[in-house]
Amino acid sequence: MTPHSTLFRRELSLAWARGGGPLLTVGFFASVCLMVPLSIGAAPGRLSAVAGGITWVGLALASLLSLDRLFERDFESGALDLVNLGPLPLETICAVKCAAQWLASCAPLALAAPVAAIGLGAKVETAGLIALTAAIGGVAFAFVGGAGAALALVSRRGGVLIALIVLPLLTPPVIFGGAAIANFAAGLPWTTGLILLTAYALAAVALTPFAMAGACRNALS
Amino acid sequence: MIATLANPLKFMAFSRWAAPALGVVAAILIGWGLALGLAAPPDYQQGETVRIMFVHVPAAWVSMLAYACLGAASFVSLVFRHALADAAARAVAPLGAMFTAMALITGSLWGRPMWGAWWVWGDARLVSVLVLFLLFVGYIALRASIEDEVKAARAAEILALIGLINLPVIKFSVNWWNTLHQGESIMRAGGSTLAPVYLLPLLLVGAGYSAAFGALWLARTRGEVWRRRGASLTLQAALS
Amino acid sequence: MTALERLEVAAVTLQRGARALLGGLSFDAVAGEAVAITGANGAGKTSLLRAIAGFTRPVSGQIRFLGADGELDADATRREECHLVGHADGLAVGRTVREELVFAVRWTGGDATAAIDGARRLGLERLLDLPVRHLSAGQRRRVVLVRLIAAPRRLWLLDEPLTPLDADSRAHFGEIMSAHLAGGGVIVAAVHDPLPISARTVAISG
Amino acid sequence: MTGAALDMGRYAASVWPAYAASAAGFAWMIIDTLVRARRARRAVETLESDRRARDPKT
Repeated sequence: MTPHSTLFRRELSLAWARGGGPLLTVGFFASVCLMVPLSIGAAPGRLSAVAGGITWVGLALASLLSLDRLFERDFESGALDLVNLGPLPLETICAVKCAAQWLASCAPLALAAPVAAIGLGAKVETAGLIALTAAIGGVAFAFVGGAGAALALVSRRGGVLIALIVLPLLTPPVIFGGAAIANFAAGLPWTTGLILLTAYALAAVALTPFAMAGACRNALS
Repeated sequence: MIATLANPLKFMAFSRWAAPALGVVAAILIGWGLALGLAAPPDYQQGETVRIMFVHVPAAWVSMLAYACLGAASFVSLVFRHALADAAARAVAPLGAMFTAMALITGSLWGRPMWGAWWVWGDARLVSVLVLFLLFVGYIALRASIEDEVKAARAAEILALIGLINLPVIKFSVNWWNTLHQGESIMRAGGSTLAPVYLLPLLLVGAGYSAAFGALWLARTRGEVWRRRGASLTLQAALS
Repeated sequence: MTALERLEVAAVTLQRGARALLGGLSFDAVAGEAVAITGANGAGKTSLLRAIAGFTRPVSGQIRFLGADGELDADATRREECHLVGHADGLAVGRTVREELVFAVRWTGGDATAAIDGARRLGLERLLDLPVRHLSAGQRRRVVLVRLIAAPRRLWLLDEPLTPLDADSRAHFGEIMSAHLAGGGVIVAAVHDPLPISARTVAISG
Repeated sequence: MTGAALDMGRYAASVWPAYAASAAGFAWMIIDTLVRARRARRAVETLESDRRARDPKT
């Protein structure tokens, strides 16, 4: 039982909050996708053209939803102090927290995304790619979102402030993911988008823990 | 650290004359450049609207410069814990936001007659300036939402550095995205295919904008130094 | 990891917002000794404990950890030899006492069985499967104190540890503290009312 | 020559607003910066003179 798995298990059980967790984010995601046809009309041609894009916007918003609990809960309760005096450096702790955040909310979203996209008129054969891009994009959302959550920790304002800080930084994955799906649906070369998306996600995993640790130290001092 | 601001005598002495001097240089350059620009013949394709380029391109260029300065000042303040660098970072954000706003407004005005649309999604530079504007707004919002100055400075610096690292990736992704949708819109004239008669005024106004940015940044940093000096004096008076 | 023999606080000044705290405080705490930090509220008692735990960086002065043969690495010592018991108990209200206790003890070097034994010693075994939110402040504090005895670490940093405890819990905790000192442990506690054990007092002014 | 330049024709609707917006942007930056700096400087001067009045030796 390495310290990583001890911490990961705790983060997961907190994020899932007795099984409520994924229902919350997936439910929010479904309602975002529901709003679109209701608001812009259900003409098949119009909807299917934007189905992939809407799914991605829904993904980004839904994964931001549970972010302000990522650090705030432990900071308020004093658990961040305890965790900081343990075997793992703060950078690793932040990375484990974001990984748990990914598994708890982004992974279920990656499964729900194709269902929503097809519901909005996307071609059925894009389902696989939508799930894959959603899973990889979710990594970027979880880690960059985690950095936003850690930075907003000091301000006690969470939610909107995190979204405002994080969404401009998420332009690249949204572009890459959306383009990969759109190109795939149109029969154009789509692998570049996927490769760039994966590159961004890996860079996020490698770099954001340092920013998160810095932000946490700032909040703890 | 913030309150006991190492008295930046050198900086205050230097900026006392450097800020107005840069201001004068900026006024001359911009005035001269615009005079040349307005006197140039209208563009065969865009007609008179090409003159908007003289205020749009420099504003977009300076907003990029402003974010680079924000990133550099934040890095110096974060790594070397230099209070003056933090004052400079805090001072540059509103200027950067205003220059990006000017670039966005003039950009959409430039696109209006050509595309008949108030916002030109086909122009990659305009879209990245919009993202840059949101980065500035995020920085200012984060800093404004934290009471403790020391913690606000540290958090804002980290955000500025994340933004700085992300900026080239954002610019690349927007340009790449633009080439994807190339089919729908032809690339607007500008940059390399610029008629030489427009190049000189553009460079002059560009230099003028940069000088103006320098002058404003120095002046605003001085204001920030005075504000912090005042804050620590009021605190000492209250505590003693 | 050579064991911690001495904690040295040398001319430390901290900064909270624009105010300077502790004004160059110096004191030592050697193995087997308890130091009680007294002072008005806001004088910086909590900040001092957090500085020793490595959360706040002193504006001036030094905090050193010394072993038998010279200075130890501060970060490693804090990660392996230091318990910090603050006002906040660090417990997630949604989880059960058992889950939180086992996590905290395992995280700071103990194991699950030691955690459960400790809970039994402090009379918490009936509460183990209750969610933390149902516990009283005194019971929560006892859960935190289990971490001290179940995960042996030499340096205890306690921030007003006795406040939420009732009379006999205080006495019981007094015995635990003296056992810790007898075993060569060090205690630095920020207190208002005196500790139930003999301790050297260091007063700090605002 | 300059007379012709100022006759913008139907494009005037977007050239002058662009210049006006830029001028407004500069105006706000200049005024806000100078006002802020002057107010802060004056505050420091009054505070320092108060302090000198309270204990002249420092």
